[in-house]
Amino acid sequence: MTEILSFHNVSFSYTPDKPDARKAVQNVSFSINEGEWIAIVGHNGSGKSTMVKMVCGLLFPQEGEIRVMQIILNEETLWDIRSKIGMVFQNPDNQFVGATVQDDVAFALENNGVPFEEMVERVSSSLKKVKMYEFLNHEPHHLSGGQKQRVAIAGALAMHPKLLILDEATSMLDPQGREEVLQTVLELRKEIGLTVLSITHDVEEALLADRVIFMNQGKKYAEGSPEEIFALGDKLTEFGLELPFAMRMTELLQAKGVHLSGNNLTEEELVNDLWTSNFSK
Amino acid sequence: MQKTNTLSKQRGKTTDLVIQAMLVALVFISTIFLNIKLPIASNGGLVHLGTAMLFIASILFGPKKGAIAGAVGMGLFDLVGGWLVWAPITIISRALQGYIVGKIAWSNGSRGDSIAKNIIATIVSIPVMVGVYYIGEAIMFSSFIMPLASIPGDLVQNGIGIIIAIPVCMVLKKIPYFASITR
Amino acid sequence: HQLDPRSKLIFTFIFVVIVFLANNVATYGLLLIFTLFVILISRIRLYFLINGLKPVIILVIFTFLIHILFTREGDVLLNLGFLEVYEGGLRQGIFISIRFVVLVFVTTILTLTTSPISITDGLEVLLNPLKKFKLPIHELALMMSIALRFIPTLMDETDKIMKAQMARGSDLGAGPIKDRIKAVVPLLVPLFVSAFKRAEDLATAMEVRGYRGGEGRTRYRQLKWDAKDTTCIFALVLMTALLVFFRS
Amino acid sequence: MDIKLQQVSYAYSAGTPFEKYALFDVEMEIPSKTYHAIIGHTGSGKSTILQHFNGLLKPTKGIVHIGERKIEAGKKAKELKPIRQKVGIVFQFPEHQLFEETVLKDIMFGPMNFGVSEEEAEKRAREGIKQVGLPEEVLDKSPFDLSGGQMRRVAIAGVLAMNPDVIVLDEPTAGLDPRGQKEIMDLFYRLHKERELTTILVTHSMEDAAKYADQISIMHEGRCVLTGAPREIFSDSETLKKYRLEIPRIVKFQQKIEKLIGKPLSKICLTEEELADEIARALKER
Repeated sequence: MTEILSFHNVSFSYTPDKPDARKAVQNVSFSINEGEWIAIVGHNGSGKSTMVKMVCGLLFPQEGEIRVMQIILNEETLWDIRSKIGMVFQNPDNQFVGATVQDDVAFALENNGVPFEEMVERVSSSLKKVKMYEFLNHEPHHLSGGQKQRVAIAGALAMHPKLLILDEATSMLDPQGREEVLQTVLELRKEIGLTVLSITHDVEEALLADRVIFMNQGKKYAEGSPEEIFALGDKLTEFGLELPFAMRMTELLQAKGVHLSGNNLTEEELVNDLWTSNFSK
Repeated sequence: MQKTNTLSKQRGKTTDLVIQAMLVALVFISTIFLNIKLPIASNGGLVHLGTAMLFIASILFGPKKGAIAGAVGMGLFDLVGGWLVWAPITIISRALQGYIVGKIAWSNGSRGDSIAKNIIATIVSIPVMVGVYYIGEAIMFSSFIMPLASIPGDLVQNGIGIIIAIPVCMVLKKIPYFASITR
Repeated sequence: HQLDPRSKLIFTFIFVVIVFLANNVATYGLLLIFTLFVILISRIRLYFLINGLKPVIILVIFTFLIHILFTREGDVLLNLGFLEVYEGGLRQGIFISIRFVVLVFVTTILTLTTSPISITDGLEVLLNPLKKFKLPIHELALMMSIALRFIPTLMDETDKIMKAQMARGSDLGAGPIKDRIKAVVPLLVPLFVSAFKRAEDLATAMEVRGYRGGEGRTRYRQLKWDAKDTTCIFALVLMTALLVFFRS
Repeated sequence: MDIKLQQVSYAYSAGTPFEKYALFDVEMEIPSKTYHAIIGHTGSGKSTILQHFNGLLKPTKGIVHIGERKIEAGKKAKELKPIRQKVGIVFQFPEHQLFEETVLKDIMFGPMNFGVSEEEAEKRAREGIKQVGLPEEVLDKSPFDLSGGQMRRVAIAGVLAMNPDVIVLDEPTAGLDPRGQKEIMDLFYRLHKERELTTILVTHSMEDAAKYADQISIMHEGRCVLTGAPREIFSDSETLKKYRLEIPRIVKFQQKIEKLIGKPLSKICLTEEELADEIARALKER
């Protein structure tokens, strides 16, 4: 397995001259291998956005190091690393650079000096991958939020990235837009085995990941499969996160005296649990 | 302590470029979209807020950004609004105006934070703006009388511009975010 | 219509200059014919051109009258006692009006057939040689295209803020002037704040997507110069020659 | 204050060649002190309708009744200020409307525009800030020094300080994290109960509509296609699908359970609590 990204004891503080103040990110280590989907969850101020800023070199860690594809991230390697990372930000409006959909998808290619013929090819193929090809000449203000985010994903794909980062990319969308974007990411993973790092406070999005990193107050509080993380239950709610719907229902039902065997992350599991615990006797 | 220089040189340049783009867009929008109706008859009584926005841009961001915001923003308005013939005049006159306002408001170490300087800056720029328009229109119409007609409208617009720009700048300057970004 | 924006820009620019060469009946006649020809091949419906003329029509009439009233050359054509119309004045009035209408027509054609973004593209390529003098042409063009891209977004934003403040009782469009001017601060301040939040986000996004100035960049938007463009410029050169020849 | 829309149509750029209708013959009745949700897809006309509730837009056809007053198409609207004071709107991302130097001044802006004295406005601001769950200290801060969530609360306080009878909410939780969303929705529900505020929630969240509203109207392509109590509306998932809307997750789950048990539960459940109760009861009855 190839390692795509790793943090090694990374710390960062916005006020480095005050050693007593809480650091935004404190001694965090983790790694992502090729093909994985990792979700970082945590409420606002838990340090997750600072971590993203460090991955794309907008901030540099004060302690520890970050490696992208085993290369240490520093000012010399920065631009090379950026060309291998695709990023989708929170606000769909504020990351659209081009005048039309195709111009926007080409932006990163232009920056990296890709020749014209290859650009045309890559723009159309990545737009097809996110099913936005027919919008080639549309202007951004005629697109919905979900469509804009898909264009942003296409812009990232055009660079053939090793890693796609979704920085709260669905938090400003309506339910339909959120669905569109998550579906697109799921399909891309199936198709091209994309490695994904998603930063989110949406539990349902976190459930899609292979592994979840739970941040609290700048520290990594826990890391594990979604099952393991959501098994923490009340600890999560205490830190401002929600439990998945099925888990909430399970708890409520158990409180009303319904027999259920355990933690159910998805509705299917809960329905099955209800069946096996109550009907199949 | 040292590695926190997040604002690399390129980062600064990119931010500058985007801010300049926003200023152009803001001047354009204020010209085409924001109007105040006055009960006096000049110009049909409609006064656009483009000049006010130009003043604000120049006071907050200095001569260079102010000049480009004014020239490009209003030049674009001429282009879109069917006044393309005026575009060259507009570009010259507004660039000069933005530059003068920014230069004076940012003279001797102040960066648009002296209200007195800001007011002087805007007032001084008016004759220049009016003058360039006069000369330009005089050439266009081959007449020295004709362009006189637009002077009252220009004066009202600049006057309203000052009345609006000065307080808006005062408020914006107090917002910590702007106090830091314009430094 | 399908011309390269560069040739359209060059064309319009030269045209605006040579319009001022005309100074007699022959040359103004030439100009008129040439303009009609341009209108014909541009295939723009006359309706749009007339529409483009609407805002300036009063100016044209006004100019015409001023010249009639104040130019005192040649024979007196009409004497109404208090007002004398000279032949020179009438001619001058007609000429200037023609010049003006022709200018408006040709520039309107440019605006109608070319989007601001292609004009930016054209300008960027045309002005590219100026890079030698350290003029940041690429940056200017990118800046323009970002400005154009954000105009609709900021327009919506303006509308929203305006409505929100109206709902809080401050109205740009009603009440005494003092109140209207006062209502501008609650509009412009949030607009600025929002525009700059966007600028910050966008700069971040651009940087993460590998933007580091114009150096080493390739262009996705390509311009194509073909025979039509050459013909068009050639026609204009011919026109210029004719004008110089016939002017008195 | 009752609000009633009678045959309301609205066209953008009315009277020009670009005329485009966004609303068609909308009928809606929102009785005083009720909680009414308007649901619809993006572009269904829900944000256009919202602006009719306090005269920000004037109907192209039809009549809008707001309490005793009415805004009628074709007639010049009288003084709109009294209407705007009585109907407060919390727009989407309301934090974008903040502009004053201090939080206090910003909250006082609304009431003072409506002629409330300075002392009274300040009193309301101090009450309001507590009501939205912020400490009184923030009143002296610049609104731009606060976090996004706090800014939103300040903006809400600014609308509440106008002492409206009706409050219109446009996607009030957009962009907040789950805890923030719940807090804001609970806040408005509390206000609805305590101050007896007529509340109009414009949203695309079926969940919120199910949880809080007494009445729901469904908008689709500029028309109000369905109005009813949540239990009625959500009992018919086929019709909703036609309008490209989904029934709330909780109702969907109930359907799964009903299939499992083999018979319907006694009612359509709108909260998780309710559903758990019903399931427990159904299982005991077996």
